[in-house]
Amino acid sequence: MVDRPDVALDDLYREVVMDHHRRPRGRAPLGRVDATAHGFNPVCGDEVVIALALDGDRVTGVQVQGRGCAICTASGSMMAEMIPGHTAAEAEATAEAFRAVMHGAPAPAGAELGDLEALEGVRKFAVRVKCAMLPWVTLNDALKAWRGGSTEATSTTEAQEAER
Amino acid sequence: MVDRPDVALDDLYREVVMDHHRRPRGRAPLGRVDATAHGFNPVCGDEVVIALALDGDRVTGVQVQGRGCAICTASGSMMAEMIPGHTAAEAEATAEAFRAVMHGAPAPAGAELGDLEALEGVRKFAVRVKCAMLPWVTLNDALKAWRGGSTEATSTTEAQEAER
Amino acid sequence: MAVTASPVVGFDPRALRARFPILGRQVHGHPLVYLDNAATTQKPDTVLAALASYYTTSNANVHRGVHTLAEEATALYERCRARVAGFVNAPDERGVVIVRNATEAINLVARSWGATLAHGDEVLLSEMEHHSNLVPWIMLARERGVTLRHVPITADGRLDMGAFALLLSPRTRIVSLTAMSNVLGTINPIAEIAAAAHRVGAVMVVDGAQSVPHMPVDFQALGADFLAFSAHKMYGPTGVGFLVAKPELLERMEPVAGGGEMIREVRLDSATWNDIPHKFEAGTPNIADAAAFPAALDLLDEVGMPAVRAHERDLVGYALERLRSLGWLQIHGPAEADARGGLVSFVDPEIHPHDLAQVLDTRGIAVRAGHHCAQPLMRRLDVAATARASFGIYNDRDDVDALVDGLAAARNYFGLANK
Amino acid sequence: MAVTASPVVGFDPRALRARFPILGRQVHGHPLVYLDNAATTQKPDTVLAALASYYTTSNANVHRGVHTLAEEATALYERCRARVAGFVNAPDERGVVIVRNATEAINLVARSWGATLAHGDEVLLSEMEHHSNLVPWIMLARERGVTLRHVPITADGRLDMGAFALLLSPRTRIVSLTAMSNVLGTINPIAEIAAAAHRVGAVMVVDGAQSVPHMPVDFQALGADFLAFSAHKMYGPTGVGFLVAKPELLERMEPVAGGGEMIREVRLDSATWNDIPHKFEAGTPNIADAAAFPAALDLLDEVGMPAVRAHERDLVGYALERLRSLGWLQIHGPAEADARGGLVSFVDPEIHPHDLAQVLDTRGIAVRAGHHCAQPLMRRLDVAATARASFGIYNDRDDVDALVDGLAAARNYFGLANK
Ligand SMILES: Cc1ncc(COP(=O)(O)O)c(C=O)c1O
Ligand SMILES: Cc1ncc(COP(=O)(O)O)c(C=O)c1O
Repeated sequence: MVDRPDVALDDLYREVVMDHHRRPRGRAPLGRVDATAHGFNPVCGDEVVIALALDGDRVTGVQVQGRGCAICTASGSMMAEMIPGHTAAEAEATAEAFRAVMHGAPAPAGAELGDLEALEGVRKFAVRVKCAMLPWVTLNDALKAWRGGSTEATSTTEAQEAER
Repeated sequence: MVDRPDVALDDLYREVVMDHHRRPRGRAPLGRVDATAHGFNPVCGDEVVIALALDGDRVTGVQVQGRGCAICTASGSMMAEMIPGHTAAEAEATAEAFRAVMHGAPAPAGAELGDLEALEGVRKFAVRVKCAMLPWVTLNDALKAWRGGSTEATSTTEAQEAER
Repeated sequence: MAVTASPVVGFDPRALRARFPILGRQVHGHPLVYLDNAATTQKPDTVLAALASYYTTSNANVHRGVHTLAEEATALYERCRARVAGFVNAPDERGVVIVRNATEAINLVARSWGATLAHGDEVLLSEMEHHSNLVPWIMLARERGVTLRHVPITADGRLDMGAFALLLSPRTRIVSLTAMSNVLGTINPIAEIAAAAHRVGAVMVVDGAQSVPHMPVDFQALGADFLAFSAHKMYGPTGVGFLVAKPELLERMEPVAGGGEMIREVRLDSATWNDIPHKFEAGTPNIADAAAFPAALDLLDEVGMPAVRAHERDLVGYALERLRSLGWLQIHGPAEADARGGLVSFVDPEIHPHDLAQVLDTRGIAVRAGHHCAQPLMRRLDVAATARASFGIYNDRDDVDALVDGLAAARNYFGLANK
Repeated sequence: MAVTASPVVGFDPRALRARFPILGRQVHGHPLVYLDNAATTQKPDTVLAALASYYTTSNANVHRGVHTLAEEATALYERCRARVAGFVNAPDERGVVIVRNATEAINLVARSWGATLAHGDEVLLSEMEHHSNLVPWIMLARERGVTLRHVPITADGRLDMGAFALLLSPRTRIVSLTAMSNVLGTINPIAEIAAAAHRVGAVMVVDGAQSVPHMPVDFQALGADFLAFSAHKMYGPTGVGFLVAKPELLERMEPVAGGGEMIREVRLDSATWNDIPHKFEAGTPNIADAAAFPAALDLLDEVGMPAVRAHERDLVGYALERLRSLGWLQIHGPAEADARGGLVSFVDPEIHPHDLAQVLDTRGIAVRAGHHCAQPLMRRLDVAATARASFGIYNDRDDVDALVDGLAAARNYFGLANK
């Protein structure tokens, strides 16, 4: 038997999370799209499509579409709220900080996780970590494609990410 | 745990068996050879080569060569002693009667097993049944080849035989 | 709403529970309500005892040893083969290959029988197949230029038999279908399909992963050529599955893996194969789990497969009724319980299946949420995932009631109205 | 002649026996003396307890479930992978594929990496290989026109390294050798061979079925590219084995079986694969036995692999000495204990190994008689079969004494003089 502290549902579905889930931000189409990526969670079939607008190396707009569970939807919504105005490098740093937190590490010093902190409880639910990470892995793919001079990425690296 | 009556070594290596093992009959080359077969026990690597001389459908001579354990050697030696003078059909009937006994069935009515009866104890030792059967399976192959108009068989059907 | 036992069958599932130690477990402070039997079933104490007994009295490698333990281990291993042959009425125990799971069994057929197919030959599958009965054929198609065809499903989740008749042709060399869908529950008319397949000269492969554990299955009566299933879905250990086949077909097939046990004579540059079924079992097999599996078959025989089926038919009928009465669920698969096995997939349009399963878990209820290894079917149903409750011999109507209460509680939790 | 424990090592094998329930068993009225460890080892109570605990508390299907049992089962299954990676110092647990046995691991490499070979490419094996490291390559040679070469052995049963140097060439694409012969006991210089293989651009496959259970094995220090071994030969359950590989090689390989778990996205006509190592694990794995295996590794870690090796080296040295002193046996393999693992094959020129094993069995002594799945080596040694005594951590010098007494008794029984 695996040691697993008993968990309350409210750890997972905190108020802030439920709010993002019910009224997800970043659904509106962007005026222009500089990079997109399609993310897929092979475990449950969830899908996320991220579209980004960039001005220089600064993200000016994020659109999040797809179908996912409450955790995935909330995580994507938080991303859509946080990322615009940040540089690509800052967005990647946030993704990395969030990944660390999801895998049980402390947030890197100086990392600003904002609403994402409300997803901290997810890490007690190993399978659900994949759900929370899907939008961020997809964001990374979009930024990687953009850096590589392409506008589209369809790699689905979620499983790899979450299995670590 | 499998039910298995406790067995004494002497059940397996009866006097008659040991006698055949120590002084195996039928080693001498035949004047003429009408059919041969090569038998192989894939479980232990034992090999038997049977050569037959026939006059009409009557076996006039049997040579048994190869390398095998005491049980295999004794069984081949008994065969070399019993079969000459019998018809091919009679030899096959003996092989079949012996097979039945080895697999726990009663000997068919009228079957003359002679010294082979001393091998009855072998059936308590499942793996060793293959050893006792090897010369007989090989004899069958030789006779089958001879009936088919060929003089040689190299099929090694021992495993199939013994697994039943 | 509590009803103590299925009224229609001659056994008491609640009494059976005592024989499954894990069912005494608490999950999040609630008694475990295990409704994930289509994924894997729980194991009775007799299977655990058989496993322990094997390891504490008879453990040895099989088929080659003279010593007592080796002889006992071989007898126990081969007894599994004989019991399985009897359980599904195989023509001969030489037609029973012991593998890891249903997936390996289907791969064996796809690779070995599949090697007799050529460009332009067709394999006929369906839209409701599990990945294990899709991907091996996709791999075959890539390697050999074989064409895959798929029987579509009707709106109520059955095979479209009209389309089947049109898709079946003299080019069809293999028909491979699930006997019971692990998502829709649909029980397919395998005997009828096998007869049609044989008329065009095709072999019939049956994915019995869901049918063999839950209803009487007669290999010969079905007219199957190959039948695949897993022990772990029928109260047996993980790591053991079976390919049951007509011996004359196995005789004609090449092995797919080489090594110990499967050979007759080996030289440095050549080898000849052992007799069937051994030529398909390379290396030391999963002896202990094979030795333990007959204890699971004993239990199924004791209950009786007709009673198992009647019980699960009753449960799924009750579940359909109660789930429908909630009013807000999409329920997939045939409407009548008679047409389906003991499982039901459903979607709450406002709660993702993952979230639903999570809420149920906090109440001790285990259901599966996801694509159930049937992504093409999910696409066909236009859902990303479903939740699925699947029953076993130890479930009863109380478990259905607990599920229904949990589904209502989930809507409360997520602030949705219970219509 | 009785000596209570190996004098050279820091543990007491006789005390360890108490942890192996089967060793308390009687065979034909004698305490079991189990000397067939190269075929399979016995299992400690902690492995049995881990198995029972898995089934009575956490049994569920893995990788796809949200519910508590599924999460626990997944964690236990993946813990096995991590433990194995640590045990052999794999570069990354993503390089550990969980299979059925060493045989399946080698077949996986032969089929998947082998598919990159073409006519004229060479695979270099040896005369001392087990069928499991011969037949997969024979199958590859048949399919792809690859040429097999075999390093001959010297009169004292070692690899002929001079011949190896001549056989290795730029055409060699794969070198696949056993690290320890299951017949001769020979420990091969794998690190040296791997370095030479890499110099010509070949990959190094190590059959670790006999080495990993009996001596410290460091995947990275060996310079191996692939390492195959079986849990059942190292005090773990039957039905679980491992392919340890460099992850970058696995990334480049195609899966050999399709189904659940191993996919990413499936459409009716196409599929993409999951990440390594999952893409090589199709269908429901042997979860329970994988979950139980770490308990065996715990025991080996507790004793310490250097101590295991020292103990078995001592035992084989003692056995060689005593067997030689009998005067009538042919003993195969290197003369010095340092050059060999804890097993010894021998032939009484006047008693067939089968008969010898039979007599020993009636005294409760389990040895193996036969070709040990190494028919080409038997031909090379010009014997039909040998008898083999192979040691484990619970054996001691008393067991060797029992064996020696039994061999003398056999000659008496068969009326032969004890010279
Ligand atoms: C219909 C069907 N086929 C095949 C399988 C594969 O079974 P396994 O994973 O035991 O190989 C399953 C179970 O997941 C199934 O439900
Ligand atoms: C050297 C060697 N290689 C491979 C194997 C095959 O192991 P398994 O039968 O567990 O696959 C064995 C054991 O029989 C062996 O001794």
